[in-house]
Amino acid sequence: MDKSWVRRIIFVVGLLLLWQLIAMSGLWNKTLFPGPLQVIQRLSAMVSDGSIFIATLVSLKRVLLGYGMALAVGIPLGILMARRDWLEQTLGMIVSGLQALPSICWLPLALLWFGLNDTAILFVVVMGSMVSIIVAVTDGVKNIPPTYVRAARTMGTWRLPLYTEVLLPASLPSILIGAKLGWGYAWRALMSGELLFVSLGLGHTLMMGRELADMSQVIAVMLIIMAIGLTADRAVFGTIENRFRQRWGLAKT
Amino acid sequence: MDKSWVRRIIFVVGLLLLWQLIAMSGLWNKTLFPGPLQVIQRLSAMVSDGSIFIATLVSLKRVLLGYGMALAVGIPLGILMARRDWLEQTLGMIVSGLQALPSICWLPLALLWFGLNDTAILFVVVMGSMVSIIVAVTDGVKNIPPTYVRAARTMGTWRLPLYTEVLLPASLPSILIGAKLGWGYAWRALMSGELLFVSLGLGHTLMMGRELADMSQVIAVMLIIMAIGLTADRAVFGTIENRFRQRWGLAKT
Amino acid sequence: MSKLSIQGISKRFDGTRGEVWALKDVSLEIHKGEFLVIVGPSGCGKSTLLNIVAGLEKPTEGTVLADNKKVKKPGPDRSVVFQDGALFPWLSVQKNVEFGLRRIGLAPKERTERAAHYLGMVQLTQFKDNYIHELSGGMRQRVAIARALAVEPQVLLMDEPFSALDAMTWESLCEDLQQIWQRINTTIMFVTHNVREAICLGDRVIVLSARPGRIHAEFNIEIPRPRHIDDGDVARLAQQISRAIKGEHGHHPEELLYG
Amino acid sequence: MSKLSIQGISKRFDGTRGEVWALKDVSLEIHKGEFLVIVGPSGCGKSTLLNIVAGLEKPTEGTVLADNKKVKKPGPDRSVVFQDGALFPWLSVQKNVEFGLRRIGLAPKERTERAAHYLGMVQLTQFKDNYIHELSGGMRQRVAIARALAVEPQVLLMDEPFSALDAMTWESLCEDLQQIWQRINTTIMFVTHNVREAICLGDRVIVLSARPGRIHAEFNIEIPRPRHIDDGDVARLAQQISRAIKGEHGHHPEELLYG
Amino acid sequence: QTNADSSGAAGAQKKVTVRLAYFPNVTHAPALVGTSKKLFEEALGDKGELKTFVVNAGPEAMNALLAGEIDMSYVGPSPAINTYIKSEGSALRVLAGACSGGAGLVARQGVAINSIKDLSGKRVAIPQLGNTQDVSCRSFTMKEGLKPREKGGTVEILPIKNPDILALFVKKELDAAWVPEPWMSRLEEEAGAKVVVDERDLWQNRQFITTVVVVRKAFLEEHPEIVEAMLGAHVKSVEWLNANAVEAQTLVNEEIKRLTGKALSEKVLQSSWGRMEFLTDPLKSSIEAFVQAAIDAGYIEIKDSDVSNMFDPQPLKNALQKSK
Ligand SMILES: Nc1ncnc2c1ncn2[C@@H]1O[C@H](COP(=O)(O)OP(=O)(O)OP(=O)(O)O)[C@@H](O)[C@H]1O
Ligand SMILES: Nc1ncnc2c1ncn2[C@@H]1O[C@H](COP(=O)(O)OP(=O)(O)OP(=O)(O)O)[C@@H](O)[C@H]1O
Ligand SMILES: [Mg+2]
Ligand SMILES: [Mg+2]
Repeated sequence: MDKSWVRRIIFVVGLLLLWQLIAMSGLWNKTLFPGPLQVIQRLSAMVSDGSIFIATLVSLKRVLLGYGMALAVGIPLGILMARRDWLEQTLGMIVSGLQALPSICWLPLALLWFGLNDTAILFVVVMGSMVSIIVAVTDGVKNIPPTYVRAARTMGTWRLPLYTEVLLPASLPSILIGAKLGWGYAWRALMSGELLFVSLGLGHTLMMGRELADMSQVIAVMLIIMAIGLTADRAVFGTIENRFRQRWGLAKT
Repeated sequence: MDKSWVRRIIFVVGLLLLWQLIAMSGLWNKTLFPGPLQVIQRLSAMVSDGSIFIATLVSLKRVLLGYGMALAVGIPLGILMARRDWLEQTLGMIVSGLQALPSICWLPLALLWFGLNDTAILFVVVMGSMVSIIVAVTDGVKNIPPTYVRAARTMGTWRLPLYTEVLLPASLPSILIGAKLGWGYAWRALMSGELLFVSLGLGHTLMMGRELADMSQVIAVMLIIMAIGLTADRAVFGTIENRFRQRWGLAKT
Repeated sequence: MSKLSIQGISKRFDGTRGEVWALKDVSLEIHKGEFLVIVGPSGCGKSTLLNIVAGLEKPTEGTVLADNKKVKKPGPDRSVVFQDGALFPWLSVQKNVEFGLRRIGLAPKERTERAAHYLGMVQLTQFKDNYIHELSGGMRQRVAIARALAVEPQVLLMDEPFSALDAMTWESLCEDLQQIWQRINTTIMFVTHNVREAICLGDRVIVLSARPGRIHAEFNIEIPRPRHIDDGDVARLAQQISRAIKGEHGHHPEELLYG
Repeated sequence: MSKLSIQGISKRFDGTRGEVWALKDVSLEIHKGEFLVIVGPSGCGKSTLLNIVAGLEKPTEGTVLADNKKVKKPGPDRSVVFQDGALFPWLSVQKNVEFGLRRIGLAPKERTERAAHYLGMVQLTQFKDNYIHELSGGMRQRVAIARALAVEPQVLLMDEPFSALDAMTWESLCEDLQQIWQRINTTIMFVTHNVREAICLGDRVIVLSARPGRIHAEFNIEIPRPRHIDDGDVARLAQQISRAIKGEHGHHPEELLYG
Repeated sequence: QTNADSSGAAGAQKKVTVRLAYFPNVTHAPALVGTSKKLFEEALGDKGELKTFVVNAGPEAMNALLAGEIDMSYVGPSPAINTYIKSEGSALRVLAGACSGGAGLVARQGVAINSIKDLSGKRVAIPQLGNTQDVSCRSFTMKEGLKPREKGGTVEILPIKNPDILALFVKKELDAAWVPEPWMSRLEEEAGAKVVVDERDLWQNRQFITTVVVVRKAFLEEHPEIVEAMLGAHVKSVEWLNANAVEAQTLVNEEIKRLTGKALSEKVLQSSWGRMEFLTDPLKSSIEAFVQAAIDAGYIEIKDSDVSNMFDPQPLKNALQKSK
């Protein structure tokens, strides 16, 4: 543990130094490629007037809600789709198609169906992340060694218990991959969704930074999003992964 | 096979009918929610002047190139990251962070670094899809049953052959999940990237539709993207998946 | 009335390299409470036959009746010990054994007790909270046995359940199995490649021939129980059956009685 | 000079439920060309010992020397037949066997020939293009054996390789194994739970006791080869070793010679 | 027949809710002033209730209007025209103007461009294909006898987002840009660009429309008196803006800071203010010229081009009368 933290810190510090050096070298225009000091200044300005906390909280709330809904719908639907041919042949087709659609496609429909409010943003987030969750879960369930299902069946496990007690835990590894990627998609979709109207939120702050060509602000928001993403990845997904890997005996060799 | 196609066709026809019915009912504004007939009209107009073919070809070329590069870098990096702690602790951190970043974050940097040309768009596509591929591959390799690696080691398999002949094929199921999702991300990123400048491309056609309040055009482009996504999904990924599932004996039970 | 009736079963696999007939026209009647053992060379179709009876595999031809009803799908009335264990890596040993007990409607407390009892029988009480990957090969096999027995099913299908056990554990489990068999009057179909094991356990031994698997010979074992693996009777019959497997007999040994 | 020298090996696993001492202070010398067999009750640490010698598992205490060099990692000089087969599902049977041959520098043509030869030996020529999931349990085990033998390694570590084989296949593979052993003068460490198998094959049989695994007894087998499993000599020694395993001897059977 | 109608009808009994959209932008100053000084609320009195939505771009505002989610909006002329045409005249009416001017051609530092003619062989950026600046750029270069590249000419016209134009000026990948305020001023300020043409100089009376006030057609039909009241406030706001330029600048910048988190720099604000004019006249002729230009550029088909019914001057007339 200790050594890994030393590595991490050295790496981050090294990156910051490199960044500062490039910024100072004047290789790229300073306005377009601000150095870490400028970004930190901008960040602290946003911290001191409190705006960044509000934006972060607002966005976090939206993303958690939307992502939670995407998981709640995506995981069961993904499992079902792997097991029911007719679902795969109908809904599955739609899902494969939707995967490639950018979030801005959803904006007009979100407006039309939900109006100018948080629900519309939520819809964009759900549409953005659910599809990847469904795809990963469907594939994960299809890759479950058949022996588990067979064993469960001989013990009379059908219907709901087969899903909750066998397919769900057995496809956990793939579900986690899907959940992780879905989390990323949810954030990306949120950033699009928050452009619907001035809704506070990090997406709006980011967009303002971009519209005003204020790269310090863009990078400051990027850093915040990265920090949140990293925390979620390590704290939430990392913990779950470690636990299941230990149980399943998937230690590194 | 036959039955599944009947189902698919019925489903699609049903959807179209439903769409037409809703459009005709006047429940939603016609301009924002045009019916299938209007969309087909728009589509055939774009077909007859040939513009849609050019746009599709241009976009396809970009997405294939960008996606190919993302795969070429992402798969090896993902495998390496799963096996080398120091990589996971340094680069892994960055990758987890980047996951949540929307493509628009890359637009200013792409312009700054690459200027007004296809390389800038390519950069956006690569950044958009590589991360998800890396994440899926890393997790996939970590979930390989240790017994395969152990067996390979006792046969003197180390270094490169261990990666190419064991880790790569053994993590194929997860790599495929990552590749599939990465494909979706690549398209989404392309749509953003093509807004950088007039680049022909579907993204630009989509955006024009949006700017000109022409929802028929937006939906027509959406349908084309979906069709391409679906084709890739079924023709390419589907074929690979079926083959490996057959080999591994992962038939449905 | 037969508990299980296997009628003209054939099974063809369409593998990557053409088709393989794993079984050809196998018919068998197994009456209630019988302990039937199936032996035969590796790859002759023993597991396939068991899987068909379990309802896990569809026969290409023929039908299987259980209690005169056609077997269409697996169910807890026909418990299976799989050749590869098929334990759930996400559950502890105890939870693996408890898994099937919920389906037969046992209350939580009863489940725990029943599982603990059978884990004690296979001498794994100490490991009840471990996960599957922490067990040795033989220990895994014992968990699989405990899981199948715990259900106390009407039909027990066992695919080489004792192949990874040392002699001592083998002896004790053989005894336990026979006791349970008598106590709950279950019908057992037991696959093994060990002829002596077959004779020690079975009322009747079926010899399958290889590719396509057909019934090659059938032996009623009338040695009084308890039988011991080193008994002379067992040894003699074992030689006879082994010869049948090797097909050294000139004539087709349809029904050789021993007594 | 010893080929393998196992010096004071102990192994502790820190599982989910506290620690388990799988091995405690095991020391053994195995000289070049020796056929050593390890028997012992299920879960006593046989596989763990083999894995440590293979370099797959780090001992908690002690060292293993191969050719007087400390074993730090696995390598093709010590081929392993795993208890669970550990075959690659993404390769055909033939490719599985060929897998290790590239690493020892064989040309493609030689690889194909060598693999074909060993597949013939385990009677799977017909299935060379099939994938692993299309094989029966015993067939998989034979592929694993062929894969390990094909490398013709200096040290062969075999973990219950014959446990899923019927008597006939067993006999033929036993013979083949002994021939190869003599031809390439390899050193074999062979784990089994079958005492008769141990006696038929081994120069020396080591009995491990359970948890923590220690060397409980050691027997030099001096019955002339070829030995047959039904020989009286084998049977008598088997009883003796079985008694040793059961620990029925009052005294500690350090080195019982048979002759 | 639309759900928006029913919501309007339900509101008829009590207070009518007016949902107004605008951008946090200097060209929307009348809206910023009107909301910040509560002029709209005052004018509505107890007849109606104001609900504001701040959006970032034209398509969102117009989509919301189409969806019946907003009733009135400040918006650029080109999204308004596009939406009018695409809805076949059913979606909206233009009621008044809000802002004129505030766009023009700037050239990168060191590039020899002194007039539109000099654009030959140069790369010119416009913020969006088909938007006001794009159409102006095309039409005025055409008047000078130049043609865009894709029509076999010599001027390369590239749609580039405003902030990216800044980057590309710095990278010397662009030679000129036809942009709106505050980007004209920012490019002058931050990239050392020089203003070649102030677009007002190209128009009759130095006036062309930049921001208009539009209303959802159904809302107008149902609540003409509310619309009038709103326009009354708009008129007041414009008058105040023109009377108190200094105070107005501070107030507008404060509003921008409140809504976007960042104020414009003093210099940029002053310089852009100088190139704009706030008014209530929708400058119908400039819109018609614009439509013609868009037809010439191929953005609008001739069969769609009838915009004569797009304007409804009556409410503004009534409001102006009342305010006198
Ligand atoms: N990864 C692990 N974590 C915890 N305990 C383990 C682990 N691997 C093995 N053990 C324990 O070590 C002991 C020895 O296991 P090992 O596999 O060596 O037994 P074995 O002699 O090969 O048994 P068998 O004949 O049943 O294969 C067992 O008690 C087992 O539970
Ligand atoms: N999924 C499959 N695809 C193709 N062939 C198969 C498949 N499953 C089994 N077979 C073939 O069917 C035959 C019988 O297999 P089965 O597993 O029933 O043998 P077995 O008698 O149980 O052998 P063992 O004692 O080795 O376990 C074998 O030849 C095998 O190759
Ligand atoms: Mg079998
Ligand atoms: Mg073992």
